[in-house]
Amino acid sequence: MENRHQLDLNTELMVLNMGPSHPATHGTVRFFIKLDGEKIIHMETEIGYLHRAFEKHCEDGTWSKAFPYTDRLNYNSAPQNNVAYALAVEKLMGMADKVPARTVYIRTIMCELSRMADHYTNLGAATLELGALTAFLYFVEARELTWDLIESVCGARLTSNYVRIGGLASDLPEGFAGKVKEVFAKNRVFWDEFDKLLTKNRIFLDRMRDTGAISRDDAIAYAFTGPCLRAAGVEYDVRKASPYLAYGNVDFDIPVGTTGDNFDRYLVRMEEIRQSERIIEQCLAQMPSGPININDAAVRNPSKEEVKSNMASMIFHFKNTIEGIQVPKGEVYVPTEGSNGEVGFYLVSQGGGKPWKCRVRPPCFALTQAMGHMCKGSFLADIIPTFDMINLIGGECDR
Amino acid sequence: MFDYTYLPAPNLIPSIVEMMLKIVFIFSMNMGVFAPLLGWVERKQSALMQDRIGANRAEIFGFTVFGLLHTVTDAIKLLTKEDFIPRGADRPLHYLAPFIAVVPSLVAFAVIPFGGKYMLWGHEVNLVIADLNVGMLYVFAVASLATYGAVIAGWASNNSWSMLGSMRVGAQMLSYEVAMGLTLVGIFMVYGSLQLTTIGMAQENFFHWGIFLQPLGFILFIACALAENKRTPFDMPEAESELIAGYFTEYSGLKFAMFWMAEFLEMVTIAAVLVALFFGGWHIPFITHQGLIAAMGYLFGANFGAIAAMIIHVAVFWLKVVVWIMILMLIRWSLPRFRFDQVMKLGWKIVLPLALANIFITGLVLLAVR
Amino acid sequence: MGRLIDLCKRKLGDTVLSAHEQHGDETVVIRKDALLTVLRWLRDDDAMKFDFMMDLTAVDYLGTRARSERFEVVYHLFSLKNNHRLRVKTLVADDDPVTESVVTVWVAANWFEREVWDMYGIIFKGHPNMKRILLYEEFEGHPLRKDYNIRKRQPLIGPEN
Amino acid sequence: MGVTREERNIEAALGDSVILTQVDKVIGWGRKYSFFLYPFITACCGMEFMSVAGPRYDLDRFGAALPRFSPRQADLLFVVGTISHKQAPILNKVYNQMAEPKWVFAFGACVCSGGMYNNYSTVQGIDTILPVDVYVPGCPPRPEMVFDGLLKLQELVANERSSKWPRGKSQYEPRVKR
Repeated sequence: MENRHQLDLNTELMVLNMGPSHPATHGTVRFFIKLDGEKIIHMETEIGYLHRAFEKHCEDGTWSKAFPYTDRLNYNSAPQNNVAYALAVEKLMGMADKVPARTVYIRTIMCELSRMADHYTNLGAATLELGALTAFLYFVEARELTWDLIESVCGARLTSNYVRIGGLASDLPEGFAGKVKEVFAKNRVFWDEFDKLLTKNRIFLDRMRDTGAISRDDAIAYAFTGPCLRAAGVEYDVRKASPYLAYGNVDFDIPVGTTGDNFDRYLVRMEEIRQSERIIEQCLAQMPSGPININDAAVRNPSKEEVKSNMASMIFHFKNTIEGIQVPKGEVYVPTEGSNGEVGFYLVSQGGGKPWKCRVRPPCFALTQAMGHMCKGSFLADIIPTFDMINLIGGECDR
Repeated sequence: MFDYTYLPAPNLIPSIVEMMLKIVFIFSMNMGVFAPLLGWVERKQSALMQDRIGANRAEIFGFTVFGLLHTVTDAIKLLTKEDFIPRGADRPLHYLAPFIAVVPSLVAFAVIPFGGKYMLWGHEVNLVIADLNVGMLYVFAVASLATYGAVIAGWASNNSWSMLGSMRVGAQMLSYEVAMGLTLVGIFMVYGSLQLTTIGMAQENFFHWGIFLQPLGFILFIACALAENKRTPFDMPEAESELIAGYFTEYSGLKFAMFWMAEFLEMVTIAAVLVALFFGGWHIPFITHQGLIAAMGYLFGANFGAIAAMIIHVAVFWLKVVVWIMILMLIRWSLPRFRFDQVMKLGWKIVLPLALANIFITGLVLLAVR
Repeated sequence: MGRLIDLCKRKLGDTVLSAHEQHGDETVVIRKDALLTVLRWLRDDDAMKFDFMMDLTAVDYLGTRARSERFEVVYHLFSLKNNHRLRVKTLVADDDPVTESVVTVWVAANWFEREVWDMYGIIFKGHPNMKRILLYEEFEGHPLRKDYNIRKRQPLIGPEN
Repeated sequence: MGVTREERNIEAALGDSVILTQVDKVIGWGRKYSFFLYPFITACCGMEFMSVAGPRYDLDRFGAALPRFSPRQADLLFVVGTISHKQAPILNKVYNQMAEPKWVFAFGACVCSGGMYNNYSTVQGIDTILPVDVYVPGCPPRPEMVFDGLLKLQELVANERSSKWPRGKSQYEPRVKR
């Protein structure tokens, strides 16, 4: 039918190259699109424009040296990657249960804060690309406030490098709980404004609803995880399926969609921001006191005072830095729930101070793969909300 | 009080002077005030909406004038920017397109009255450049010419994105031109004229303003006008995130600025048409035209009173236009954009039938009233 | 030994070359020629039901193993229904880096396999589009192999530095 | 490159003519407050770029808020985020497509020097493939630093002589034409 119609009217398909330097492709993806009018007949995705050799760098340095690189995987939610990597290394060293309780809670808080920041960015950027600049800026400000919290904890806004093997770089600052309360109060106002501007906005609904939809089965076959999988109606969240950190001790819901279209993805993310706030508030209420670092000089460096006054401590410090923390031979895969889906670290150690292999399962790699499938038959303009709701993060997808 | 129906024999020289003055006034209002200033207004208004400060750094001898100088710097920058014509482009058309885009919105202003009729020293001044009896038809005709600018620009650029943009312009304008014409038929029926001055005079009574007589027509017209203006939520032809810059992707420097200007001028034209048709033109609510002239005449004497009334009326007209421009900008900065097929659907399946229904209802009501 | 390993061994017999459990992660190493049938069984069997292929990667054991077992292709499977995970491995030789593509079992494997080809130079037989994915076609060599120097740059433009 | 020897001679003959320098000054003033950006955003720094343009830091104050995604209309190429070797020819192309006058802003350590990515896939500073006017290091730089860099660039632009233009194409051609 398609072909005959083309023959009759003697029309040609238009081949379009979109990206990688195109406002909607975030600079890291290229789409080759075959268009019939404005309808997408075929679409191919090319990635790799931000390949930065994450794995090679990890293999090149010591176990601790990998942290800054993990920051830059999903740079929207850096602490999550830090935590995921630290959890994997700790499990590989068999000391997962020795990590202090306070650290576990702080890590949970940082994970959720960064999830909020990630969702703010993602939703904001999506509306920006749909033309609603003002709504975008509301969420930029909300993210800015969230970053203020992250900054007050670890000194960096974006790439935090906060977590250490067996501990954390620093404890929470004084009055953190109060600050969180203030920020959340402000952010809720932004959230409400954003919600009012968009969720019932007819234009926005028309753009998001029934676009980029994927069925439950297809989503599973494409190994979707995270908000996109949940939007398709699959109730899978690593935080619930195999609770890690303090997620087993807090009460929260996972929002699940029904249709798997962009609007459901949007709603799931909006709700997850709310749930993250809940988790953080509970964590702050349950926050135990105590040390934040594991009491083992061979893993976590002793304090600077000790290093400068105690011979043994200095030797540990020296060995930890030069040779790296010694990790026994073995392999491990630890799944965690990143903002985009399952972030799993697969580590292989051959013994010694360097990882033999440090692989991260990139959630948006699998999501981006399905772009062609989701966009086929829809309009050129549908690429934009679909791609935004996938939330491709170059650093994570291309590593 | 003089007899308003009395028309003196046309005196050639005052008429020419009057005509020249009006043209100069409209031209300078558009090119001198609105075209450059709207960029600033847009920046500042969006900044206000988004909790920002907005451009305020450009200064001469320490004076920043609320960031107004950024308009000047933009002009200087764009003037000194390389004028670029892509390889494989149709050179003459590439040159021509921006002019075709700018001129219609300026010319359309010819029939829009920005004041009423005044007697000055025995010479009647009619504040409209050309008081055509086909009024609005002329506006439609000229405004649709602007489409050619965009279409030609996209075609001449030899770029897929531009081409897509110009195709979208073509389709969008075609759809909304029809709907726009039909939405206004109601107005023409109510006032019994196409002539904008007549429509203006008919709105002397506050409750006879177009918005009260044709509320549905007004809403439909706003939708069509926004679509004609090619700004968010109808900015498909230049949708940044889809088509980079749409039909003017391959334009740089001054020619790019002209497209920009065309958009702003179109916005002024739309606001002016809105005011002339639906918001009582130059009239102040509850004050009649003659009443103001008489009151001013009482204060300043017949001639200067008429001048004073004229100034007030013109000011009121432009004030209304500015308010409407602000509202149009408010819409532009708060809504996301449609998808292309949704725009078409809105045009053909919602606006057009509603416009037809509006005509029908208006006809019935008129029949009942008479 | 873990439950899944037992199940696998009972069903698959000698196609399971070895198996181990470490830190609660169960691993089976499968003979290369039986890979597709085994994975298909893992996907469809009710007790297994591994509907998610979470991750697919390879490891280069250059210098620590025999050259015939230089590469390991690693599949991380997850079952939504049973909420369990399994790591499946298969060994690939240095001189014949070819293995079976599993795109027919899980669509998701498509890009993951391309990535492994790109990074390790392991060819997946039956893959619909075996091209580089992260790097460019002009790139020579496979950077994640242990014998590729991390700083060996191959620029498309500009000086070599 | 784009300027012939003859033209340069005319420049030299006129020298520091008062009129020419005054014109240059006015043009420089106009240009420095009217950057239209081309955000070439690839990586982490893009998140900070959002903040820079966002309400709290507001790039618009400096008159540089209008992003133009068509290189023809942009003056300032904001290279934000790591440039990989796969990306480099595209960056080069965008630079060549930009209409004169054009400036390049290196945003972040990766763009300046490759940063922490000294590896097979990353360009070790974009100044190896095109001329850069301002370097802002940081991984990613804080918005305050970006503004500092922008102010430095404004200074540079304000004092520029028209003889500097056109700057011409980048001196490198991609090895493989695609």
